[in-house]
Amino acid sequence: MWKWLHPYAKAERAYQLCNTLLPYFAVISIVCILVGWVWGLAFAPADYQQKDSYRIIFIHVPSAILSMGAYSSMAIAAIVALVWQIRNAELAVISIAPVGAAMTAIALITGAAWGKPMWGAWWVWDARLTSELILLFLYFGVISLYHAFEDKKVAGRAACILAIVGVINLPIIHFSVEWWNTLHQGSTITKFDTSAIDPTMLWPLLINILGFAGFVGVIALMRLKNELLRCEQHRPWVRELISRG
Amino acid sequence: MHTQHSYWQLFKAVYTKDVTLAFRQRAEIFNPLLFFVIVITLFPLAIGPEPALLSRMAPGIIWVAALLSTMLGLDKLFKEDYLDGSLEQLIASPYPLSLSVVAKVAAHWTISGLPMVLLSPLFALLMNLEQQALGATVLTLLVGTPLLSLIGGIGAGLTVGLQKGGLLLSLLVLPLYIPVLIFATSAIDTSMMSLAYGGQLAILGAMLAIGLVSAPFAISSALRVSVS
Amino acid sequence: MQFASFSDFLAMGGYGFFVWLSFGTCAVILIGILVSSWLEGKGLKKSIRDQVAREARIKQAQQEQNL
Amino acid sequence: MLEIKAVTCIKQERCLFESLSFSLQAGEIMQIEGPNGAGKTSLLRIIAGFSRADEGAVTFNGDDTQMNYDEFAANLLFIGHKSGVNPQLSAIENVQHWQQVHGVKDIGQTMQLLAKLGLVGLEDVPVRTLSAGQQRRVALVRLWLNNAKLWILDEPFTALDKKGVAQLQAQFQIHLERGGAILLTTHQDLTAQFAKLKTLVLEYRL
Repeated sequence: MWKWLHPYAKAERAYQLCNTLLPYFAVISIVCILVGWVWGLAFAPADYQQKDSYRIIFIHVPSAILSMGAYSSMAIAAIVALVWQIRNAELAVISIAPVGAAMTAIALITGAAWGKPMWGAWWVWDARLTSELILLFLYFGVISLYHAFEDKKVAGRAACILAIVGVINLPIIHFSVEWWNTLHQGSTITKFDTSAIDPTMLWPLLINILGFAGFVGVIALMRLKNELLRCEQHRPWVRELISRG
Repeated sequence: MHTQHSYWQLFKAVYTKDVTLAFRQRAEIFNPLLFFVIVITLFPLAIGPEPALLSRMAPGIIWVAALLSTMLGLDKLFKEDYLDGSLEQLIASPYPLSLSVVAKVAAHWTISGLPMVLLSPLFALLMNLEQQALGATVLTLLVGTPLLSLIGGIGAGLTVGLQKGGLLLSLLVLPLYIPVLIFATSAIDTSMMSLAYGGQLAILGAMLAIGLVSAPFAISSALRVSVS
Repeated sequence: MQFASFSDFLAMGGYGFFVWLSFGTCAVILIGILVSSWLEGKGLKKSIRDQVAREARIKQAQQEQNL
Repeated sequence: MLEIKAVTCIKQERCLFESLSFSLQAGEIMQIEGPNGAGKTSLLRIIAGFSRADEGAVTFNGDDTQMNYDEFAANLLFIGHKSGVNPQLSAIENVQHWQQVHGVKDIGQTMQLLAKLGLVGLEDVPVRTLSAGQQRRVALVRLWLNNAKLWILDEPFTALDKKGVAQLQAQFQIHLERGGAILLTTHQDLTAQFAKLKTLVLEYRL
């Protein structure tokens, strides 16, 4: 695998790889999101208890899953970058962060819009919501740390370290928030049980998850291309690429 | 030469310079706001998530967070201009220094106070603030944050020449913020009881008017002292 | 199709506001980050092109000076 | 034009100069010399009105500069050690900002002037990416773009190459011929270029 992977450590090859992968991800995300939304909004049956408001889970669950998925892949890229000193992995970290933050924001907003009709409040300090909010802060931390440094090589390494620290801290934060929540029994919430979900609802949900994953891929690849161009802008291959149009 | 037109030109030049610089380094706008949100998040974690308790404490928490995050950007208000000599050029301009100062404070408010005002409904939501208090929160922040920038400007002007003026700056300025804090939170409290809070708002407005008239002169003399 | 009419579809059984709020903000955020990433790439390519032009101009100015 | 009357400056319990008096007429250039720490910069800052003299007064065309500072400022061009160039902005933005702040009309020659000072192609990059000498030139463009009568320049030649120094001296000559006055500190010998050069020597006093 190392032999196969190694050429892509070169920026130019990585750029070409992005270009090759981008259309596949784009098609998957467009098709799945369109199908998933139409199916989820118009064709899936209404929930017995929550009526039509449950349709929000067709975007809430995918975005929540991907907010954590994006963070894990960011952390994996960060470990790769620090252990094998691969610059492109650093760039991948900083390319994933914005779309991960966007997923977290969507999860929070849709969670609030779902919570209002269900619990009667836009926001409750529940363990999962609080952890999600802290995850958003961690994403913002990585992004701002990267932009705070003038020298982008140092910035990339610093962002990687923070991403790794965050991924180690995240379970601890989640655990402590959950423990904190049991102390305050005032706001217990009935969780939406995904295992008992009816297949007619599960299929559009899975399609949406795939679509969102594709979308995260599209944005990460687009941003990775940008970052590659930015840090290689004095190299001949970039100059040639630009002059070709 | 001293026409109204050229005064406006000066104001615009100083204001746009500061706002442009802030937008180029977006962290300057973004970080104090993020600090504001994180501080607010810490309170429910520390005192518990009971909605009744939170909504009782919300006005105080939102306003203390607003004070603290205004303090963050204050240190930099005149620092860069002092270090690169632009401040001397502003003094040696044929226009009154107080006008440039107003422009700089206005720019500071645009990048620190205004986003807080715009985001405040979100924080009201996080803190379970009651619906009827939302208007009061937004209004007090709208009237109060420019005042914070003006008062803070005086402290920033006095400490700009110091090597490590940051902490001293907060010691100087935070006591001066107390009246604003008292009337703003009292206005929100009153509104939660569904009573008229026009009185407190009027006092805040009067303080803002006094601040607008007098603070620029105080700031510009503070700057002259710091530069010499 | 779960809904009898288009207005039923919009109403979402009384939860229309919340459902459309979620889907609306979601769409705005998705499109927003897509467009901003695309614009960033365009801006970057333009700035590299500017840099190339700038270097050419500096070279030209130096040649004129040497003449 | 400019008159310094019995000015005294005491800094950190040390008397830099005492009862210093001199005057500068239109078309005159004066060089202030002296070892480091003699108070050259302090004197310039007092004359420019940034610091107060402990005793004495500075008058411009007969008026006390402190009494009517904005009037004086309209006739003053000051470039100090800290040149007032923002490192985040580009050269062209810096020049335009300075013009607006000082009420100088933009005559649309900024690009040509920057080119003349050897900043071709560097007009729209942040100044912090330029070299020290190039940054200095961005500040010195003001000498071509002002309508001030009195120039006060603290070490204007620092970080400049030979060509830059020559350009600057030529511009000094033009300003003097127009009836302006220049007060500057430098360690360079200017007697060859300016026949009517006045010099003021400050001693290092204990």
